[in-house]
Amino acid sequence: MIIKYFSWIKEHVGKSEEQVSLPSHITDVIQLINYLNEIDEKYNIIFEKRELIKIAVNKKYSSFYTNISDNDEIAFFPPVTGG
Amino acid sequence: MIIKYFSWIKEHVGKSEEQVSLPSHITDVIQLINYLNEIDEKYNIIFEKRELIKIAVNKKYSSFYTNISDNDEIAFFPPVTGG
Amino acid sequence: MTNNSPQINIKIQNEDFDVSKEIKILQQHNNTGAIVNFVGVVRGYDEKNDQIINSMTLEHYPGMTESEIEKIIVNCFKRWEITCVTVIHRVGNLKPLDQIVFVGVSSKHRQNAFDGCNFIMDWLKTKAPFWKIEENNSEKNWVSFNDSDNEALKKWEK
Amino acid sequence: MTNNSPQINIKIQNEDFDVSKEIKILQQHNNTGAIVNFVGVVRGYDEKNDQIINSMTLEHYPGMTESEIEKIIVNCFKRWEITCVTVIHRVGNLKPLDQIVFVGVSSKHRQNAFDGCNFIMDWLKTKAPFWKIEENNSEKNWVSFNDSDNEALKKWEK
Repeated sequence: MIIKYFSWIKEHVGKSEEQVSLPSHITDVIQLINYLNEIDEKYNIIFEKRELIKIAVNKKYSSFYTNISDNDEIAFFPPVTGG
Repeated sequence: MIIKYFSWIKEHVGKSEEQVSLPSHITDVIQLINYLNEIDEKYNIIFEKRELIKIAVNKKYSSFYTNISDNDEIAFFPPVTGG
Repeated sequence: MTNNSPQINIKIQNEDFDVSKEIKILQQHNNTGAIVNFVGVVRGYDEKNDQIINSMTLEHYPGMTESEIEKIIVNCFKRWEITCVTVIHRVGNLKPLDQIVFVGVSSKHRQNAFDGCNFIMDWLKTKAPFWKIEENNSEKNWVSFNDSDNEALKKWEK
Repeated sequence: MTNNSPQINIKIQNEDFDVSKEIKILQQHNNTGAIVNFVGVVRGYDEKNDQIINSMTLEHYPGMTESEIEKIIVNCFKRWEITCVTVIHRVGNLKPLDQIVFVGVSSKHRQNAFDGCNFIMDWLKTKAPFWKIEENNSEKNWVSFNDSDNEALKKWEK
């Protein structure tokens, strides 16, 4: 699975994307977030304000409860500021 | 007094403007219209649908009851179609 | 620009205009974030009379045109925070696809620019003394006023 | 053009754009009477943090950006009769007074073009995955989302 980070989330994680092998028991976004938080506390700072984080699965806006699999591309980013 | 005509009104009158010496008893636009109609019936066709005619006195939108004097510039035109 | 009062540019001309150039002028204020502009284009087809239009000729009332447009812009400034307005209206003979009118409004924030531009166009359509005659091969027709343009003004009543 | 379905042009690029050229493309339909376009400009002053901005850098999410903008445009077509839409958004480093975004909407009648352009800008502001970082001499600040942009969407609810 590819995980992408944008804006200040990218800076906190220290990379714009990473490859993660998804354990088979993880089936939705919220489980992925909890899993990342267990691996490394650098993710805590990002996900402690979960209500502010936007999620995309395969480049579509998604929710904490969107189902995911190892072939998916997940992205975490703050609210957008273009235009 | 200068009287100006625009659009199809200009075509009916046969000129874009004319100089008229205003008789002293004429003090507003409606009196001017009645006066013109008496002089020449070419004006009838224009003023028979008075509710469709727009009036300007000295380049400002005015009404049938706007006061006028011999120094004024009066214009008669149909509703505008620019833009 | 140090002058904080809104800038007004009004041009009545036969020549075409360059929208990019006009936008460069509108964006010269350091505080401008949004420019909304309207470009009117001569249509090649007259739906009302179901016929092709070969060309059109626009006449106007010099002096009154400029002052009516200026009144509209001043009213616009009373309702929204605007930095700059440019109105260019062409007169004379025009062909289908020609640009006919430009209304550009700049502001700090976009909704003011959208509303200001929309407001100016609606009032220009009903107050600025221009008249169009459409020409095809066989005849000339003075364009008649469109009642929907009076309807459009109702949204500014509140 | 004989094709009656609305045309969509979406470009994400670092280069500047020429509004006149984009409008020429939008006005190529014989049935287009009105083009409304929005040009966003980089402001030289950050009101929230009360400081000068020297430059800004925009990043985006390639692929998702284009598909989100396309969805917005398709929703726009469902609500209004539109002939053509062009959206250009710049990314990378930009300076104050630079053009940053262009949204151009053409239609037979002006109110559809005004509403369509306003609608696309409002949704682009809240959905298109772009992020700005503002740079001055001493620091860099990621721009934070503006709640007024969510407020702006309410006018499209009805």
